[in-house]
Amino acid sequence: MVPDGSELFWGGFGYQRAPIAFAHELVRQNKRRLNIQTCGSEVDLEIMCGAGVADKFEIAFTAIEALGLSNNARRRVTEGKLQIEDYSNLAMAMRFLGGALNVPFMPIRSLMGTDMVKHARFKGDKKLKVIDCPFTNEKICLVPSVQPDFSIVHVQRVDQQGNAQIDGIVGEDVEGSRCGKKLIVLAEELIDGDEIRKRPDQTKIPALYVDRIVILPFIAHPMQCHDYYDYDLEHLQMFHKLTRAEEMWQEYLDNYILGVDDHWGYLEKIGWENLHKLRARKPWGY
Amino acid sequence: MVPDGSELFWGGFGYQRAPIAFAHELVRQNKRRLNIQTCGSEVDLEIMCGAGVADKFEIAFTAIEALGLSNNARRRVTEGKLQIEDYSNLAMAMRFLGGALNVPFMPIRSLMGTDMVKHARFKGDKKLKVIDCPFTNEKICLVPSVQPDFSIVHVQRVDQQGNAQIDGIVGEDVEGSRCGKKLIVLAEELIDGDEIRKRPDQTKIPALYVDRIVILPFIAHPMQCHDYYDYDLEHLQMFHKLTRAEEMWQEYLDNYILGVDDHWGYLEKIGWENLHKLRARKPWGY
Amino acid sequence: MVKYSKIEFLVACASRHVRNDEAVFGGTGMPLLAALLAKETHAPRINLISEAGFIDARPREVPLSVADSRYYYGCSASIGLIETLGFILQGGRIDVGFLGSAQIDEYGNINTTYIGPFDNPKVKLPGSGGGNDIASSAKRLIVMMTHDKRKFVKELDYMTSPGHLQGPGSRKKWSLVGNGPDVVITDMCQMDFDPDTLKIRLMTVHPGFEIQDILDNVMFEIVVPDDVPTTEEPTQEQIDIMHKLDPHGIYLGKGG
Amino acid sequence: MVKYSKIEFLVACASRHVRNDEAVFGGTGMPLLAALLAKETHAPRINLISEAGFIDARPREVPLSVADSRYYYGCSASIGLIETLGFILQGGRIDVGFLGSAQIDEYGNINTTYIGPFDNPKVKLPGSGGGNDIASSAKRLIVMMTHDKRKFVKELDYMTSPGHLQGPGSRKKWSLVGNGPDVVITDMCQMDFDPDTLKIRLMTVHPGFEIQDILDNVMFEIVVPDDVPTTEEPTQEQIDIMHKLDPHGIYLGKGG
Repeated sequence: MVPDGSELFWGGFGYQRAPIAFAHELVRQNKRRLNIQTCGSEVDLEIMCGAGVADKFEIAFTAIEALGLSNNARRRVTEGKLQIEDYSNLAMAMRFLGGALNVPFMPIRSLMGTDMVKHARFKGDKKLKVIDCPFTNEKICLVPSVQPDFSIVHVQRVDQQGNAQIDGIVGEDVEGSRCGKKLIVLAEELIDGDEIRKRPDQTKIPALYVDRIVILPFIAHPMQCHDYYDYDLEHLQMFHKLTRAEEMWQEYLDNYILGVDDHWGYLEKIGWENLHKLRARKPWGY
Repeated sequence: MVPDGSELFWGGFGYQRAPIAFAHELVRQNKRRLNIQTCGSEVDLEIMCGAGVADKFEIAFTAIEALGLSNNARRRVTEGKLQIEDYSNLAMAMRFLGGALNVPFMPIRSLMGTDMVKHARFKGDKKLKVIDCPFTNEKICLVPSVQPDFSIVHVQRVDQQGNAQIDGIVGEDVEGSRCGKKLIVLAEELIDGDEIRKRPDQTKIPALYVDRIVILPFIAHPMQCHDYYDYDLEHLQMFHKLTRAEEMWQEYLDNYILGVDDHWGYLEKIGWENLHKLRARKPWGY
Repeated sequence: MVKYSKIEFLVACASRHVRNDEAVFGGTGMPLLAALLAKETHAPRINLISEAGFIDARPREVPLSVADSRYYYGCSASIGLIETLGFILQGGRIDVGFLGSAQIDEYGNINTTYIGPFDNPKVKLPGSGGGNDIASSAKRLIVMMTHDKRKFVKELDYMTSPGHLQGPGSRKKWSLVGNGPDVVITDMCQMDFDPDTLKIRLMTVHPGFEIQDILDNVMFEIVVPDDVPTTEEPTQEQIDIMHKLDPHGIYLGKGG
Repeated sequence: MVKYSKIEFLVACASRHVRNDEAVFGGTGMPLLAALLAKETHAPRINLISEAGFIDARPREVPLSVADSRYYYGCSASIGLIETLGFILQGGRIDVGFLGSAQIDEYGNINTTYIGPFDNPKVKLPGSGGGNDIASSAKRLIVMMTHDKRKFVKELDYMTSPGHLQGPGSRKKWSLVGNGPDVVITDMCQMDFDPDTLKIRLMTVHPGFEIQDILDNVMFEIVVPDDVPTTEEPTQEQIDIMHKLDPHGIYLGKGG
């Protein structure tokens, strides 16, 4: 469904609701030349640049936060196989907001004065513009809106129509889900439409934006899905360690991604007993 | 607390969560020259321009919707006692969003090609600007952000700290509550902080924005407050009828607003039996 | 023979322009009744949206305000204006919007703000509300108004909302998202727009009226095609459903 | 005598810069520990905010990610990035932000993006994340880093986040909301900024180090005032609380 060379808004934030299963599937389908647009995804970005699925990122951040640098991205940049257009988190969130609003840019007060303004890669002079405000005369930075080919968003629950609920923080997914030309919603659980309509305040993504729904458990593993499961710290540390060298990374890739048929095969490999130990406890949500 | 000549963001939308009790109090305190900024408030605008509290509106709409034209505003405009700077609902909502984001303007695709661009009143050439987009070269309309002296927002529930929950639609109150220099929250009910912290997803206005809290029942009467009470159609129709002529309006003003000491006096006048008949029924919320 | 009032005729007529599966801005008044009637008859799957923030609403009683709680229960999402007017409407996702109008010109441009000169207005009307936004960005716009010669003017006192502006190419010049007015429905006739000139064109005439009545009741030249059929009348079913939706006659009038 | 590691010293030191009732961006790692420590000791009413969307958070375990669910339970609002980085931070409502840095120059400008030339980088670092936003808009910025001569450079390889830019007036020129870096804390010393030149100035030296050690370990000229006190040491209580917050030593290290 996703052609080579597509632009993708990539949902989730940090360790939360990362669409890992979708990244795996892009790898298994041998996609190429994708441009991934997000604030700060982590393991998923490592997988996609590591496997050669994506050669462009428009992002604000790549690392595994507390665990350290993103080794795959680092290697791919040095090899010249990955181009990263650097923004800040607010800049990216505003770019998605602008895309969702269908206007060509959004004004922000960040980036100005720094090399984020001076240097650009593939976006050239379309990376951003600093202008004099026509109302106040002060300097203001305009960041270009994005309307990617697809938005990929991972949520907790969705009904048959596509109405989706998100628990916990939304990060940039409200704007991100509305900015893409098509929206693919990945959900842990299918619920009945009546349940949605009893609590319409909780619907974060109304069905009219949604083009495809995928229901699978543990979509974010080894990352976290609020109210459903915690991150798998052991796997995460193993993942991070194996990305340090190319051969070790290729081993992980063969073992956990290419070596299984689908997400169910991956979960089998992780082991259901391990997975069940990660399940969230009330009221903590992790 | 609100000095004469202040600018006020005015919360609520249509018949929903109108801060009527606050409008009454502004009248009783004989405020003057206020500039009211909102999308489409109705009875509250009629009260404030009718009583001479406000002489400027930056709004998109004034009428009582299904019931008909806003007679007081109409008369005050003809008398030259009220200046209305006309925008659209999206334009006003984006102006509040821009104010909340602390940027000087927001781009929109409305207004262009019409007299909304050609004609301005007190805002002069600061009403809006149509520019050529520096990214796409297409025409785009910039509307100036607003950061009024006060934001007045009516919500269902608030805790001691100021964390506020809104049921039903939010209209433009999320942006509006964040754009003002000071925020006054009017709530129907005080709840405990623990209740807020059990459902942080539901907090529409975090306490850090809030400067003052007022707790009173039936703040919106004769308008509606979702999950709390329905509009008082009889009173509303009476109100609308009495605004048709100046003497009748003055009679309403003396009777229901100036003639009572405070909101409790107003509710007394409306009658508690009447008020209780308006209470919302589950699951409808009205 | 079915008996009907002017308003019932207008509502039934407008409802036929709503197609199944469309996203529709309902608002209040006659447009809302038309949308609800369509949903109860030929278009059960329309997504009825209120600009105040209600999405896929299924009110059991007719709301008096776009923010009326009657829109809430049974809707699929309840959010706010940036969502409905920004993400959904300006995002190009609304198929049909409705507007009323106090004045309309031959290109379908709309005045809902002032009667009389801007600097010394005779009457302040409600203003745009979401009207300008809807007229700018909805794929199709349906205008509903009572037919009065003084409303069909050569030049508007104030242009609140864009129709086809100055004709071909002018909406594009301002990069407007939607395609502009599609049909104007009054209590005398239906009008659409000539695809070449984008000027108002007579489409159908309601039973009891002649083409000449329409020509006599507009202040500009109206395009009259060779074939002007008579407008289809409301069915009894449509009228019954309308009154079920508005049992107190708030929009339909007490006389029914 | 209290025994402490370099990291414990840094965290205790940073926590003293957080004042009660302030709105603080916590992030992860040492800054988060510093903020949580402040909340547990002298500043119980700070509003701990995570850019992912958590407001007034009270995690009982230390989060590993700004989006970690450990930030959720007990927080007063759980929203998103536009709220935290847009409405709150850019709105001028954050008192204190923290940043780490791979390179810093004499005006406190920060590089967290590339080591080596932009066109042929030697190392890709994490990038800005919310760092540029925080450095642009927080009222005060606290920089925490390990002290390494190669990090205190005359010229950054890449300026990710604004310190005082080119000195007096230059933040104003770009209409930045916040006041820029207030203090830089390393495992050797604390530095603040000369109010006239906005250049880095030695503030206090940690026990065991001399002023000369600092001069030897920066690649630019550092302002040295007449009076450079010794930095206050952590208390046992601070260290105990830190370890209660990070029982598995994720940030403090297993060695404690």
